[in-house]
Order: sequence, then C-alpha cells, then structure tokens
Amino acid sequence: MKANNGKQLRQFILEKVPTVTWILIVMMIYFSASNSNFLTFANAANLCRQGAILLILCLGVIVVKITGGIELSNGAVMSLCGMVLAWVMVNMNMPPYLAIIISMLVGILFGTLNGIFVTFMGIPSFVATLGTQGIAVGLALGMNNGNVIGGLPEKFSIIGNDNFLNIPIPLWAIILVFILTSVLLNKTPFGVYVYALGGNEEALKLSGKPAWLYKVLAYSYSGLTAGIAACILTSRNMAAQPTVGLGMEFEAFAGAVLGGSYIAGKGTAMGGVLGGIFILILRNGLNILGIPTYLQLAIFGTVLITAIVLSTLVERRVQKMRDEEREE
Amino acid sequence: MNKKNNLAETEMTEDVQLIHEKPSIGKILSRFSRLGALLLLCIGISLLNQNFLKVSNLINVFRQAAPQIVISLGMTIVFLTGGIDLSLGSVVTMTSVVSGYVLTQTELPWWFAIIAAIGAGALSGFVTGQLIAIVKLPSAVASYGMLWVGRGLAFAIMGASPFFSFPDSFRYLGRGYLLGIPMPIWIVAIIALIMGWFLKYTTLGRSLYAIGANPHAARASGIKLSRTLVSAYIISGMLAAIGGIILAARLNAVDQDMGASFLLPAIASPVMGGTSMAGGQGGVAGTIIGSLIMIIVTNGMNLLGINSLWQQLVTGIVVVLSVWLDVIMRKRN
Amino acid sequence: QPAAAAEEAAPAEEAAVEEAAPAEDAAAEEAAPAEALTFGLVTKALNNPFWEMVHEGSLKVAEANNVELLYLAPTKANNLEEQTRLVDDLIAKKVDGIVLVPVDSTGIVPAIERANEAGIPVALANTNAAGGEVITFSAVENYEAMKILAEYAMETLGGTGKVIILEGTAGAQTAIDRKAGVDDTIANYPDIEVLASQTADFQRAQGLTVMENLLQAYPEIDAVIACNDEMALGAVEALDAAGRLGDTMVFGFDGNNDALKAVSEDRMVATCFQNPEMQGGDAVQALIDYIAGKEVPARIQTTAILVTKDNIADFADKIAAAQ
Amino acid sequence: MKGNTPLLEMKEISKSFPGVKALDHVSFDLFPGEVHVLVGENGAGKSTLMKVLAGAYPKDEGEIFINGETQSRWSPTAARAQGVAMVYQEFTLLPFRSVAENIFLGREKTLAGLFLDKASMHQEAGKILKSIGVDVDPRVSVLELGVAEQQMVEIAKALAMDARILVLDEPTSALSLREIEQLFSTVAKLKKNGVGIIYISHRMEELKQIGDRVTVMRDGQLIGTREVADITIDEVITMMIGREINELFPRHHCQPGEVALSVKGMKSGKKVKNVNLEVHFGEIVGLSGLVGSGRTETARAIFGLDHMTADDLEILGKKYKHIDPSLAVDIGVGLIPEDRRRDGLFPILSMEKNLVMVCLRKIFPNGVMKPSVEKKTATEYVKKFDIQPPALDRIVHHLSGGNQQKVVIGKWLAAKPRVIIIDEPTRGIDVGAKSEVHSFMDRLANSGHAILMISSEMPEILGMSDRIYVMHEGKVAGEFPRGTDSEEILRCAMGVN
Ligand SMILES: Nc1ncnc2c1ncn2[C@@H]1O[C@H](COP(=O)(O)OP(=O)(O)OP(=O)(O)O)[C@@H](O)[C@H]1O
Ligand SMILES: Nc1ncnc2c1ncn2[C@@H]1O[C@H](COP(=O)(O)OP(=O)(O)OP(=O)(O)O)[C@@H](O)[C@H]1O
Ligand SMILES: [Mg+2]
Ligand SMILES: [Mg+2]
Repeated sequence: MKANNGKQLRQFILEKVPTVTWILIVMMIYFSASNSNFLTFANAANLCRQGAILLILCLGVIVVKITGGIELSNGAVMSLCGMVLAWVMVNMNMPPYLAIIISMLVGILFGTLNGIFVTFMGIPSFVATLGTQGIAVGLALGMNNGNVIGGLPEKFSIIGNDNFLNIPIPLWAIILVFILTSVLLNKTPFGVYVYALGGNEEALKLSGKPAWLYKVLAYSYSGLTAGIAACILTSRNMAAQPTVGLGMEFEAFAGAVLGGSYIAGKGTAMGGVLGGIFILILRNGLNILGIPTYLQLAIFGTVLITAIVLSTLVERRVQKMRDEEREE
Repeated sequence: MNKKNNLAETEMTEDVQLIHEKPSIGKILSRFSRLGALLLLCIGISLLNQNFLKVSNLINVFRQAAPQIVISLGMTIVFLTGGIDLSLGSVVTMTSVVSGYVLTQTELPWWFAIIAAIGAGALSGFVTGQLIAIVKLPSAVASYGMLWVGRGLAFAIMGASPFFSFPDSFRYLGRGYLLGIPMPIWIVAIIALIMGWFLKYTTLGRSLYAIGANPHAARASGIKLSRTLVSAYIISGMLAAIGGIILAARLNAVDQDMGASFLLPAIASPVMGGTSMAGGQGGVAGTIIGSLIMIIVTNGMNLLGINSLWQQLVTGIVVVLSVWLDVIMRKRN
Repeated sequence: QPAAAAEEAAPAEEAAVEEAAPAEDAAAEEAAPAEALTFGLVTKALNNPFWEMVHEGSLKVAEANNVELLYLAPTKANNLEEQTRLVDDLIAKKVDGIVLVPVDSTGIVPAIERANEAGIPVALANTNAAGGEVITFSAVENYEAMKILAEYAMETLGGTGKVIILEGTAGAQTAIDRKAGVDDTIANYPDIEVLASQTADFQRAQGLTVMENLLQAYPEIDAVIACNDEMALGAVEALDAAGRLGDTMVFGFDGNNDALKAVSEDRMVATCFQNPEMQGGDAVQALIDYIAGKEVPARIQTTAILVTKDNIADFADKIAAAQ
Repeated sequence: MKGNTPLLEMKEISKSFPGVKALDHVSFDLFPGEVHVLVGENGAGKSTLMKVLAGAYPKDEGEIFINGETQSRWSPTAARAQGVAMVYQEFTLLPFRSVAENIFLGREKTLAGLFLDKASMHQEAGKILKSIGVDVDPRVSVLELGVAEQQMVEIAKALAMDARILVLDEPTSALSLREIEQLFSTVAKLKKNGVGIIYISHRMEELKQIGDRVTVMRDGQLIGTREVADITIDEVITMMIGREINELFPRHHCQPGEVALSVKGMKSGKKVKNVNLEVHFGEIVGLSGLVGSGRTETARAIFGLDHMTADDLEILGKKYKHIDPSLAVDIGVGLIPEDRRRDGLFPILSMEKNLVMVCLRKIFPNGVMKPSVEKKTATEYVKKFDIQPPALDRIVHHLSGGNQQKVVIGKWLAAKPRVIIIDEPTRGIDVGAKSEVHSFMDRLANSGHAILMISSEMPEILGMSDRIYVMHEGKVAGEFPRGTDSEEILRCAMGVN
C-alpha cells in the first residue's frame, strides 16, 4: 500500500508533470524571494498580457514539432496577419470581429503554404518555413511601404488590455487555444495521426490514411495560432508594425522544446505552454531583478541548457525505472 | 596453428560481372541541375542589367559570398551527421569579437588574433559537441542554448563600444588582392578544396556520413561515435570563426550582432545544394552553389534597384524554388 | 494533461493573490522615505554603439544624482513587441521613472499609457511617440537635422551630381524621418540625380555589401548619403576597397566616435553629431527634476552639430576615446 | 474447396524499381479458408508482390480481382475496404503510442464521429491480444515491449480489422516457439472462418506445418504453384534456387587450437547475470537458449556495445578490463548483430560504402582513403556472397531483406576479424544463402578463426557447432559436445534437468 503511494507520488513528480514545471517553480521562488515586485498581482496580469502571444505561438509550434517538423515562419506570419488586420480596419473600415477572422484566415493560408511546401514539394520543414518567413516579411513590409499602420478603432484595444470576468482577455485566449490544442491532440483521431506522422509516417500511409493531409493541417493549425496571436499583439500596440514579430519563432521553438517535445512523435499541449511560461518568467524575472540585458543573454542561454539537460536526465531515469518495473 | 588469414584463399562463387550503372540522362541532369539553376539565374539577371556579367561584379559577388560560403560549409558538416548547429551565427559574432579584441585591445600580432578567433570557434564547437554527444541533447536544442551563450560572451568581451580600425596586415585578408584575385576568394577556394578532400578521401569524413546514415550501425561498426560527432562540431565552429575573420577584416570593425544574419542563409544554402538535413548525404560543391544563388539574388536586386522592401520576399521564393528543383531532380533517379 | 494543468496553474494564481496585498503596502512603505530612485532606460537595440552612448550619457547623470539606472534593450534589434514587454516589466518592477527610446512612435503608445496609469513618469529620448503622456522629449529633430546634413551635402556637391541614399531599417521611425529629410531637401535641387535608394538596415555589414553592389551598377558616384554612421562607414570600406573613396563623398548621421574619426581622416566628409550622451542625460535629468516637483520643458532640443573638417577639432577627445 | 471462385486473383502483375524488375508477370490466387505459402530466395519479389496487393506499391501492369470482380482503382484504402490486412516484414508501429492506438491506427473508434472512444478501443484491443495469447496492457506504449511482443502486436493489428485476406510476411522470424504455436493456432481458427491467408517464410518446416498450397518465386518470376500435400521440401528448395544445394550443414571435423576468447563471470544490464564461456581458434561454438535468455545481450556485451563487467575477459591472449566496439574491431573481434537493420546497415549509403565501413581503419591506417583499394575490397565481397544485384553504387535500402543481410555479413568479414560472434547468422535469409553462410563459417573456422554462433534454430545449432553452450535466464546453464540430441539442450534451455 505504502510502496504503492510512493510509486504514485514518484509517477506524479517525474512522469505526469513535465520536469520543466519543477524548475519553473524553483525559479519563481528564487525570483519572488529576491524581489518583492515579482510575485504580485500586477506582474501576474502583466505576464498574462505579454505572455499570451508567445504561449499561443508555442501551442501551434508543438503540433508541428510532434509531426517531426519545425516552424520558423510564425513570427513573420504573425507580423503579416497584424498588418492585414490593421489594414482592413483602417483602410476598409471593416468591423474588428470581421478583421480578426481575416487575420486568422491569413494565418491559416500561410500555414497551409508551409504544409504544401513540405508535403507536395518535399522541402525540409526547416527550409520551407524559412522561405515562408521571407515571403511573409516581404509582404508585410511591402504592403504599406514599410510603414506602421496606426489609428485603429478605439474599441479594438479591448482585446489586448481589458478583462472579462476580471480575467485579462489575453489569458482567456491562452486558455481557449490551450483547450483546443489538447483536445485536438488527445481526444480526436486527428491527434493520433499527428503523433503517427512523427512516430512512423510509413505506418500511417499503410493504414490507408492521407498522411499528407494531416501534415498540411498541422501546419495550418500553427498558422491559425499566429493569426490569433496577431490580434492580441496588434491590439496591445494599437498599431501594426511590419517586423514586430521577427525572431519570435525561435522563442516559440525553445518553448516547445523546453516543454519536452524534442523528438518527433512526442510532446503535449501542457508541455508547450509550460515551456513558453518558462521563457517568459525567466526574461521577466531577470528584468525585474534589474539585470541589464547584455548580461541576461548568457544567463538566458545557460539556464535554458541546464533546464533541458535536467529534463532529459529525468526522462532517462524514468525510462530506467520503467525497465526495472518490467523486469519484476 | 596458422595465424595467417586464409580468407583471401577461400574460392569465390562463379565469377559475377559487376553491374556498372551508366549515368542515365536523368542522373546527369540532376547532378548538374543546381549548376544549371545558377547559370539560368545569372543569364536572367545579365539580360536585365548589363553590369552583372562584368568580371568586376562577378569577383565582387564571390567576395561577398566568401563568409557565407565558409559558414555554410560548417553547417554542411553538421548536417551530414544528421544534426544542426543554430549557434553558428553567434559563433561568428563571438569569434570576430575575440579577434577584434586581440587586434585593438592588446599588443599581440595580427596573426595571433586569427589563431585566437579560430581557437574560440573550436572551443564553442567542442562544448556544443559535448552537449550533443555526451549529454545526448538534440543538436537543435543544445546549439540554440549555445546561441545565447555566444551572444552573451560577445557582449561580455566587447562591453560598451565596438572594436574598429584594425591593422592593414589583418585587413588584407578582407580587402587585399593576390594575383588580381581578392583574398577572401583565395581563402574560400583553399577551404573548399580541403573540405572536399576531407569528406571524400578521409576515414573521418566518411565516418561523418556513416553517423548521419545510421548512428547505431556506425557505433556497432567500431566508429568512435562521440569523438567523431564532437570533431564535426569543432570543425564547423572553426569554419564559422574563419567566416567571422573574413567579415571583420572586410568591415574593419566588429559589432555585437554581426553574425546573426548569417544563420538562416547558412541553413538554407546547404539544403539548396542538395545536402540532406537528415544526414548522410551532401557535399561541398552543392553548398557553394547554394550560397552563390542566394548572394547573386541580392546582388542582382541591388543592381536592378528593386525596392528593398521586396527583397526578402524574392529571396524566400528563390530558396523554396531551388530546393524544390533539387528535390524533383533527386526523385528522378 | 488538463488535470495536471489545473494542479500546476492553481498554486501560482493563489500565491499571486495572497502576495498581492502585502507586496503593495511594502512598496508604499518603501516609497515613503526619500531614498535612492530607480530609473529604467529602454533603447532600441544592443548592436549599435549609438544606444550605448545614450546609455553612458544617462548613466553619468544618474550616478551624479545617486539614481540607480537599469538598462534594458530588445535582444532582437528594433523589435517593437519585445520593447513593449520590457516597458511592461519595468512597470511591474515599479521603477520611479522610465527613459524610453521608442522603436516605433505609434506602436509604443499603449505601453506609455500603461506607465501613465501606473503613475510612472516617462521621458522620451531620440525618438518621439505619437501619444501618451510624456514629461519631455529630448532629441534632435531627426527630420530637421537630416535636412541640415543634406543641405550641406548639396552645397559641397554644388547642387549637381549623382547621389546614392542608404536608408535605415525598413519601417523603423528614425529611418522614415531621416529619409523624408533627405528626400525633401534633394527635391529642391533638380540637377541632383538619385541613382539608388536602398536600405542597409542601419548596419555596417549591410552598408558594405549594398554599397559594393551599387558600385558595380554605377561607375560614377559623386556622393553617398547614409541615414546613419554605421552604414556610412560600411560604404566607406566598400569605396576604399574599390579605390573609389577619392571621387565619392560619404555623409553619415549620428556622430559615433568611429565616424568622427573617419571625418578627421577625410574618409567621410561630414556627419551630424546628435550628441547621444546629452539626449540620454537630459532625459534622466528631466525625470529627476520632475519627481523633485520642478518645472520641466516639454521639448528638450539637443543641438545637432554638423561635423565637418572645419569643426572636427572640437571632438578630439571623443576620437581619442575611440582608441 | 477449389470449386468456388477465388477470394483473390492477381493476374500478370509486373513491377519495376529503378534497375530492378521486381515482379515479371506474376499471377497468384487465393481461396477462402486456405493457407497459401509464398516462398522464394531473397529478392525473389515476395514482399513486393504483397505490397502491391496491399496497395503500398502501385503496380506497373496486371490486374487484381477480388471475388472475381476486377479492381480498377487500387490503393491502401481500397485494399482495406476489400478486407486485405497485412503484417509487413518491416515494423510499422508507433513507438511512443499505446498498443491500442497502434492496433486501431486509421480506424479509430469515435464518439459522435469526432472524439476518440479510448475505453472501447482498449477493451477491444485487450480482447484481440488475449485471443492470440499475448498478455500486454493495451495502454502501455509500444516502446516498452520486447521485439517479440511488438511482432505479436503487428499481428493483432492485422487481425483487428477482421480481414478476409490476411498476409503474413515472415511473421515468425522474431518469435519464440511458444508464440509461433499461438500464431499457428490463430491461423487455424481464421481458416475455419473462411479467411484466406498468404504466408511468407524462409522456414521450410513451417510450410508443411500450416500450408495448403505453396507458390514458388525466383527473380521476380513465378516458378509454380503446388499442393503442399504432394511435394517434398527438397523439391520446393530446388524450385526456389533452380539447382540442387550442397548439404545445408557442411560442418564435419575440427581441430581446436589455443583459447581465442574467454569470459568469466560477465554481467551486463539486466539480462546477462553470469556468463562463463571459452572459444578456441578453429572451432565453432554454438550459443543456444530461448528468446529472452540474454544471448544477444551477451554478444553485445562481449563486443562492448553494452556496458559490462567481468571477473576476467581475455581476447587473443590479452586481458581487458574495459572494451568498446572500436577497440574490439582493432583487436580483431567482429559482431554480426542480430538486429541487422538497426545495428548493421547504412540504408542510404551505397553497397560499396557499406561493405568497407568496418575495415576502413584497417585498410587505411593513416586515415586517408584510396578509392581503388576501396573498390577492390568491396568487389571482392560482392562476389564472395553473390550479392544481388551486384552494383557497387546501388543504395542498399533498395536491396531485398536477405541481400541486405549479406551486405552486413560481408562488411564484417571484410575487416578480417579473428574472433567472430554471429547472432542468428541465417535469420531471414533463404536456404541457398543459408548453406553459403554455413559453408563460409566452416571455412573460416578451418582457416583458424574462432566463431561464437548464437542461433534460435535447433538444426543450425546441432549441425554447425563443435561445442554448445546453453543459456538460461542470463546464465550459461550448460555445455554440451557435438552430437548431443535436441531434447537435452531444450531441457537445459528451459531450466529443467
Ligand atoms: N523500395 C524499393 N526500391 C527499389 N528496389 C526495391 C525496393 N523494394 C524491393 N526492391 C527490389 O525488388 C526485388 C524484390 O524485393 P523483395 O523485398 O520483394 O524480395 P523478397 O522476396 O521479399 O526477399 P526477402 O525474402 O529477402 O524479403 C529486390 O531485388 C529488391 O532489390
Ligand atoms: N539493443 C537492442 N536493440 C534492439 N533490439 C534488441 C536489442 N537487444 C535485444 N534486442 C531484441 O530483443 C529480443 C530479445 O533479445 P534477448 O537478447 O533478450 O534474447 P536472445 O537470447 O537474444 O534471444 P533472441 O536472440 O532469439 O532474440 C531479441 O529479439 C533482440 O532482437
Ligand atoms: Mg521480403
Ligand atoms: Mg538475440
């Protein structure tokens, strides 16, 4: 009985919960211990608002990473979606809700483009999404001569800055996208096929399913998340800037990896979110501790590596314990 | 008992005639498709702008391509093992900062700056390699961490203001001529030859392909897995350093982020040149062509005065299309 | 997974709630006794010495008034999204004042407004914002200053010649302003032919390659007007390597030590010294005065000095510092 | 049984791959409730024919009839719709996913056609697994299963879609006797329900055990179809390889020399608990035991692939504390691994590159290679093993299963080791190649090499070994001279004495 409890506890600590969680908690304790402004309601709200963009992107990336691909275009696509979003509202004075739908469609469109490059043209996702990145940035810059689009309708700022049931709307967005993603991955056949694509694509093909379709859809989904993130971002700045999201793709990538998806066929929505939160909190904490940016760079890298090394080591330990149990 | 090995004497099964696959049209086509694409591109641009085909411009193109080619060759080595090195960009920064430091902040001779930079590159490659081979981190992850460490070091070394105005002996590497050919081109040529030879005619080079093709089998075949992997990352680190040196010598200055813009081209050009990111396939020539295509596209757009706003768009499309062409051609046989 | 989510999310949230109250009075107590202030400085990027100079200038003033200055900048050069995050973090940190160099005048406004709500005074340096309450804006007028430089260029050219313009990062505010400054000036000189106007991302390496390419296209170039010194110096290297530095004049903007040196060596004809140290320093000073309840001018004009062979001597110390 | 229309008819099927005509107008038919065995040498085209049937490869020519109706558009989906289920020669499982998910891949049970109905999937999967006598929890991930269990899951996967046409491509090569019996009784059950079964195997004895009819293929062509009842194994073999093969087990005399390899008290991982054994120059030592008894791990440990500790390890007269593969290669030890796809082959590299991979450092000690020497070495072994097709620059991925194995064996012998460990030397290779490999081992031993042979095939153990060790639960449980009878060995292997 007792042994059993011990086992359950161990399983909970090591297997159920992604390791990054514990590192995250330790980090948060450290930050809040060393600066009273870290663990405050204000900062929590701040993190929800600024974090939404990254977390939502991470949730898209995780799906692509599970299929064994990688997504480097979402930063640029997000910028483009933002530009389109603003453009249709300002120049065609389209109502915000319509504009938001358009932004999502643009995201899906470019995600699908990635998917087509990867499946039909057989281009490695790394390079395919790089190409898409170039295309998206180019369009974002070109469509308004590289200028910012400002003067958005006042009520549009609600999305990024107001609360609903005193929870910041961006947080709602995170929650919704998170639920959507984890339901897709765990509760639907689509999820099974996504994991199959990463685990053994041949098997999926032989089972008579159109593997290419699900791959394309995975990329489209990531595109969709970029479209959603764009709405929040644009609303927070009340302006769309053509290069605003550049570089975001790597943070999202790191988030997905920290969340435990560095092998094709593995990864969870929870992991994606936690990984994203880890990166956010790390940056936010270092800023609040008042560490100048150029010192942060190396710290960031080192902590990142350490965190990942720890989680891999734990993963191996778990595997070992599993084997031992199998022996018994 | 006889220690002599009689294997050779075992009589063979009735003499089999080897099939020598004669290169089919498709094979030849695909082998030269990349070159063809490059030529088509050149012809196209030269039709639009007569300045393009001027010898001076072609030399200019090669000189500009030099750092990217060297760095991309580093990435190629890593791709062959089935890995990827996202830290190359910041290694370029870090190493050129090191050389800048030695040149401007110390009394040491200019050649020491080169050694120091290459050493730094090797060191960072060593660390990345260890993380991948010993700790068994996925290469993308380990190198992404090193990306930040590299940037951090660059800032730590450089502090406030950038290093500039280097001695002419050093700048010669970037802007000097030898027999009417710019030094960067000489450097690239030499490195390309060495790497080509290394990959084709050395057992270590062959081991890289083996690891990329099947690490388990490589280990079971007596190949020292971690040692070989680490050396691959060391080599790529050193190549990145050389790229950084050329860059610094041409700019006559180093800033804290100069390498960043080289990462993505360094990923794209080997793949454009037919190197498989899955490992085990690829080589030097393809990578050089890939880099040249990318450089020529920008060069051409500058010559044609295409609005800068659209340049990334064009580059993106070109990358996708040329990789696609490569894929098609490879499918053909 | 969702189960785990709840388990993990919950503690964090609750903790936050509990912590909230005490943390705030704690902050209140801290505020009461007038002890050392903490300011935050947010610039546009880490990879341009210009911002480093703004930082140094601000630091001098801050230390003189024993103010703690926290320096943050986007790790992705000129990235609005990241800069917004930095400002928000400073607000969460409850700094006493923020010196801000907006990446984008329009996009930064909401961040400034959030600082206003939090009651944190904001002073702008170098680049203006399109809204929000700021206590002051200390800068040279990019547009005006660029016109001064361009005018000088036109004079030295004698109102006629073939010119190349190197623009800044597409979409960046200063890039837009300075480009406008150049264009509007040149518009008054019908005999000036603009061969090409290309971006070089405010970077030296880009300046080098872009210039090398343009050198191929145009055998005859009388002047290069670069929208910052880094690009100008890149162009100088390209011209020098091609042995054409003699017959092409290069104009820069900013007054980086490196560029001043180039002017003193006749490698550049002129740059526009916009005194980054002073821009930062004045902004910090303004914050201190404002908090001390003094009157603060809404606009601090940093005098932009046109640096040419004639007045380069005044900058000897900076050139020396560069070594 | 012949009377009714055939369940399946494949007429004049042709299929070519670059450089190979894998199928040349092959016709094949299958009746309900029969087991139709398909045999042929490696590379004969068996798997290809079946992959065409499953829709995995498009056919170049020919027609497919199901119940007499011609099938115009043929694809994996169509094949499934027509009740064709297949257990492939290669594994087709998702390592990280649950057994149930694997079994139902592509045919998930859903609620409201939208959400997975995991409960009923687990339940059903459990039923099917039980029906073939495998007790694994449908919830555990495939990663946690042994190779044999994985093979059974593959079979369960095929059974799960209650097929009318079931194809088994070398299903038993990774299975133990117990599991094989389970499989055969399942097959019998299916026959009763009128399912037609196509069975590919290189184990001739199985042909007689369960076969009704047998079709023989050679070089992509159909040689003939017979009733199993009225044909002998030898006749089948002759049809397969088109010639009488010299005896299967050519091992006769041996004069052991000094000790080449001696291991005392070796432990490794969880499967090797205490191994003591000795191999002399000039002798072939058989290592027998049940699947899971730890022989493969023993081999891997001696070769340094897995971490191991030993009271005493002596190779070629030298003592070693620690050993790793590269050291082993240098001192002249060779391991021809059991899991050859995983530990032996470089699929995307050419035959030549594969063949010289191990001996590289031997023939080019200073690290610089000479293409001519490389080519010469490779050619020598292509000829020695009659690897088909003999094209040095052919990517080995395109070779048939058996020819791939020849490449692996060749690559090891090219390194001219003095001590050779062979794990399942003839697993999955055809009788022709089998006797070649055997006579080769014989010659190697006679020329003074020391050979340790792991095998699950009793005839091979009895026929080839000069001495026999038997492993039981990670320990060497007994040692027997040549000529011991199989019962004794089996008893020892099961731990009864
Ligand atoms: N994907 C492929 N590409 C190219 N050639 C192939 C491919 N698959 C099979 N072949 C060729 O087709 C021929 C038949 O191969 P197949 O796998 O059907 O043989 P097999 O009868 O299954 O042999 P084994 O008993 O060894 O499995 C072989 O010569 C092989 O080289
Ligand atoms: N490192 C490995 N990688 C992949 N498969 C392995 C490995 N080690 C063992 N196996 C597989 O696990 C199964 C059980 O191997 P084990 O060594 O326990 O039994 P064994 O005595 O070798 O029996 P057999 O050799 O007949 O399988 C074997 O089928 C083998 O193919
Ligand atoms: Mg087969
Ligand atoms: Mg075994």
